[in-house]
Amino acid sequence: MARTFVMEFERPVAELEHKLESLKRLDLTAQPDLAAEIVALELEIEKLRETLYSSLSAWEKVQVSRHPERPKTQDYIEALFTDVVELHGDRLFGDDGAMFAGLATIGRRRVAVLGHSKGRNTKENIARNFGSPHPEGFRKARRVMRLADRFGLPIVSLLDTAGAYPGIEDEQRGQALAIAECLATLAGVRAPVVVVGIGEGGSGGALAIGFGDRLIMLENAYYSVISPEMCATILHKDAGRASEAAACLQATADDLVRLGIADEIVREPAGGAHRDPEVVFEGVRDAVTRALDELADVPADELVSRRYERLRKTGVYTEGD
Amino acid sequence: MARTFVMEFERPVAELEHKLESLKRLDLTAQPDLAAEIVALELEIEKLRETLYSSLSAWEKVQVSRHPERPKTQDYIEALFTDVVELHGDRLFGDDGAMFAGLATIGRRRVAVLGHSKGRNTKENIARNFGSPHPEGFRKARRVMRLADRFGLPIVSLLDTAGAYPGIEDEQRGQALAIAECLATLAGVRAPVVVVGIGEGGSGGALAIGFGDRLIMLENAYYSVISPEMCATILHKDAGRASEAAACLQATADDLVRLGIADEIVREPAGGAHRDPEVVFEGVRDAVTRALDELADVPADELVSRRYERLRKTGVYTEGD
Amino acid sequence: MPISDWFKAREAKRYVTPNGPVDTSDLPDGVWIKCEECRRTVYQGDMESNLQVCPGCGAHGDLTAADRIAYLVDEGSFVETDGSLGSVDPLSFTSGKPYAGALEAARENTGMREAVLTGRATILERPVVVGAMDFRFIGASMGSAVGERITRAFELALTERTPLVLAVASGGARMQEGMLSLMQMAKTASAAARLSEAHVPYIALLTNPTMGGVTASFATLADVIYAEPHARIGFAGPRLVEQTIRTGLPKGFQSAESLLAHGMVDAVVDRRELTERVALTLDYLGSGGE
Amino acid sequence: MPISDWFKAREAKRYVTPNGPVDTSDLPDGVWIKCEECRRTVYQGDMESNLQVCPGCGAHGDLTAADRIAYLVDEGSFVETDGSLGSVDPLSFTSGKPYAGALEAARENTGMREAVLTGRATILERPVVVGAMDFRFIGASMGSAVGERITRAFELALTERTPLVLAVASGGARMQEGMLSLMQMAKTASAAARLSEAHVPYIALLTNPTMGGVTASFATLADVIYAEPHARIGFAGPRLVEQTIRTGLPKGFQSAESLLAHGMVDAVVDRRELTERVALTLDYLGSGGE
Ligand SMILES: [Zn+2]
Ligand SMILES: [Zn+2]
Repeated sequence: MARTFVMEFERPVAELEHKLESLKRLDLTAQPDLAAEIVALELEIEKLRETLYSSLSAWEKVQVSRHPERPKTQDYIEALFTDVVELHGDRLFGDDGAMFAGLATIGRRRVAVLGHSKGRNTKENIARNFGSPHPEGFRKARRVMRLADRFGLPIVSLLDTAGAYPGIEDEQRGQALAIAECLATLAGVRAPVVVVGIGEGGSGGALAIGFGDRLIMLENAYYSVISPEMCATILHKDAGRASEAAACLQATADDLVRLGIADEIVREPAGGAHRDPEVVFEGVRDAVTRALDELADVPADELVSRRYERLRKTGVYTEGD
Repeated sequence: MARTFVMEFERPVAELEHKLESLKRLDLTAQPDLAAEIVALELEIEKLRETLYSSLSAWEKVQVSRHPERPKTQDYIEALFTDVVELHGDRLFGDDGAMFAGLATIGRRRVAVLGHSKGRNTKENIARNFGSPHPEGFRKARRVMRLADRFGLPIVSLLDTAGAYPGIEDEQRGQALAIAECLATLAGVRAPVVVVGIGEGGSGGALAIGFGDRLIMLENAYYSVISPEMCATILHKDAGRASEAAACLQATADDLVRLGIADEIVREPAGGAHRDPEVVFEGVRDAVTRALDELADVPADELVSRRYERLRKTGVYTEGD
Repeated sequence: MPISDWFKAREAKRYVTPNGPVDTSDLPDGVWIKCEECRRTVYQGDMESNLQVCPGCGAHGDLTAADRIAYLVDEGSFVETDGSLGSVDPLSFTSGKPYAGALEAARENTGMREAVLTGRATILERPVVVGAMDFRFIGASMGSAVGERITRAFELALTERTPLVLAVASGGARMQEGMLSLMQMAKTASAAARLSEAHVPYIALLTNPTMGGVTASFATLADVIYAEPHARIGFAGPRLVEQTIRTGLPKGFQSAESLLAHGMVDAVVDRRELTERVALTLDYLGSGGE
Repeated sequence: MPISDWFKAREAKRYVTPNGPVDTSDLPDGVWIKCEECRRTVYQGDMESNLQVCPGCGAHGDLTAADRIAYLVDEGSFVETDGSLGSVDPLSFTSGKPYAGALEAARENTGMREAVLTGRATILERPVVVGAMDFRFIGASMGSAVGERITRAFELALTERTPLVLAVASGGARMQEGMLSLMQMAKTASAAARLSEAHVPYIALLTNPTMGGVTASFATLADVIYAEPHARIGFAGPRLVEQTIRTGLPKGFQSAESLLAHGMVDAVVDRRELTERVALTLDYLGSGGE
């Protein structure tokens, strides 16, 4: 499969793959050593990729999390869920393609699903505003949160956004208030809330549907208070120092588990989720259904209390002299 | 005081008043009979006005209810309430000048006040969209209803609108849904709701803030499912037959009391509320404070139940064979 | 008239594949009708077996309340409630066509007692309280009797904690009942608020047309709102809007599709997929996550 | 440092009439300042006695948290809570200016331990839990300590059923604490939701600037939201918006007045009228109608 998008750090692999393809086009019968060479090269590629991916830097993981071929919310919904009923609209102003909301079944559980929706191609991306919600998206999500609350439906939330869209009209229509209302609503949902970081987790726009009773992170997903580029711009007036900022922000899956914010990591194949989506879908399905099973018998009051206590413990500070 | 707006049915009075003003400009000393003539004419005018106003037709009352000098919501707020804190905005899209919402004190009671706000002049009317709310107005009202509900504040609601604004964008932003949400919210407010029809009560746009535990109507206010003009247009394709339609619609204060929809009528002076607003303010103040006093000790649950039962009894139908 | 009689005239064939070839050679005249949308001539039997959806263009034809319920619920499962509840003429309204006469004519023409049918039924074996409005009956306008029947449907759903499914169609308020009609908006909305507070599911289907006081009360207070393709849905009538703003209306104004784009309905659902969609939605709202 | 020390340097004269004539003939240099808005030269004492509002043009100057509280509450009534709670450097954040050093510098420059002061006080004799943020302290950004102090203020208000009044100012999240900072949004919003559910009044005052994660969490979840004139209030920073949309920003974008017009705040309130307005609002929200 020819990939069109090569990440900087994967260029050595891409070069070997290019060489491999050239070799495969040659006449095997004419060059008897060729078969052995191909096998060796394939092994080398695999080894190189595994080496690379066994020690990705934070910034490299950010790049993987944004890879255009990385599975999107729609892919997870198609792969993991059945009997999907998409619900549209905020009943106030519009329907935001950047935010998926609906009812769906995973395993034997009926749930509400929320998810930032990036497009899988340019046309979809335009319709979905590249996964950056307008206030309508958050208000649709909030509406479905309340529906889930009323009918005791667990929420499965998939995070994949660069952030809430920073447009003029978004500000005017209350982007901040829309996010705040989501947070306050999510806090009180009387049903389990399981969050999965599948790609980018950009700041408040991710958080609006991004906390709950469990946080599951894909190995190369990130979830950060600010994008590394913007952080670098603020600190150094140089977006090019994003790599340094990414490391400092400690926003990878491993970092979040260490900080006590994420609960569990779903491993990705070497090369990232897009190289073998089925494996990742299986991992997410397993983690989500396990989380839902664990939370299923917790009484609603206790669920809401525990969710609050979980947040209450988040933060590091000093007290006393 | 020179009035610029003369209603058709008041023309005989206006003519006499014109004559009276001419007489008053003459030299009294030169014509000794003049003083007596002036007194007689003043009496005649007063008698004619009282005769007219003692038997206004429904359509004439509709005209009085729409008189441009008729006291507006803002006038009532200034006259009846102290310590007014106006609250702006729906926290979603805009702030609608056609809908007043705020906190205020009437007598010894702190309440929330809602009211359709027509302008008192052209400039105000443009800012207030002639008292016809956009969805934002209803959503602001709903927000303040919920505030009143949360903090146990009675609601005093002043009706004076030709109706919800029928614009393209109003439809697109969910005019119908905004009204429906008001109705559902008002139904559940756990505090007394006292409604006063002060002028026009136009259909769903009035009803959105227009039902509760008491309905007080000014004598010449009306409150109708449809405007007489539109009713005539539908029935006869002739808005000119509004007078006939107005009679058929039975939407005057007297009609509504007879139909069991309104509880009480505040009398207006001959000539309408605008000829002596202080008298009308006093009547409204009395009726509203009396209603608030009566409702003050009703437990919230019972208040909400009674409000529902009140609506349950509204309607006339047949059942059985 | 018992509701079962309304069903007998037609066979409820659901989910028939449209566009099947039709042998028309030996059929009598008059069983062919012209689709108002695509102008194609369609065999009436095809329209019926296709739930009055044009096999050529997918246009959704008007349905009677009885047909609507028949298409929606399990065959033979519908049991009407409050069937004897009907309108009177409380204001002796005589401007234009006298209301009393209009009521009588509507009853004769439709065989119905009022503009809405309500009752109990099952949808793919799920118990529901169900209602459907019939535009032929004085434009399915909401007078006291319509408001009362709908309110009772909400109350029945509340008392029995059974989900409510309402297929809405209405021109708005029934002005011949004056303020008694307007107050039905408050009454039905209050009943809807109670059901909502009790967490009993309510699904609304907005069909062509859903206008005025009905749209601005119970019809849009549902947990999930579906709309039929191309149905006109709004508050103010299009002519009034046009007169007010003194310009033309945008294409698709007040269409179900426009409402979807503006965030007002959850989905536009083809009539032929409606029963399954409603059943599935009920499963979610009634599941408590299980 | 006890909070009382912060107050001693200034005299809290409230509701002084602005624009009084000033005899400046024998004053030393340096007590004159230039208003950044109207460029007028104003006697510093006039600014102070006018709550840092320019007597010439009404521009509202920045306030420290201590001054903000002093202007808002009854003199001597403020008792700080959680005053020993401060930030650490959990991520050992060293990109750019090291966070540990920035914290130390902020503490030295402001004499504060963190960017928000919280405590108990009375406002015209009404008991409140009160808080104010100080932009001088790392842009009043919300790290763990700010989030914790604010959350505790919500919890104190809830436990004692005492109304909460928060004067907000913030540049947004404190990125040097990474995700620990972002989660403070969820934490404070959850605390606000609990207070709201308990029907304890919460009034927010949005001052210049209120941006980012604070605007998108507890700051806008108040029952009543007031804003100071010309305060910048928003989510995304104006430069980011400009870069994104690649065009100029409209006049007054993200100003308090613009937010009022767009329905996001209840009123824009002059600082000199704020105490009375807050007290009056508290009377309504705490009255139960009496
Ligand atoms: Zn057709
Ligand atoms: Zn100045």
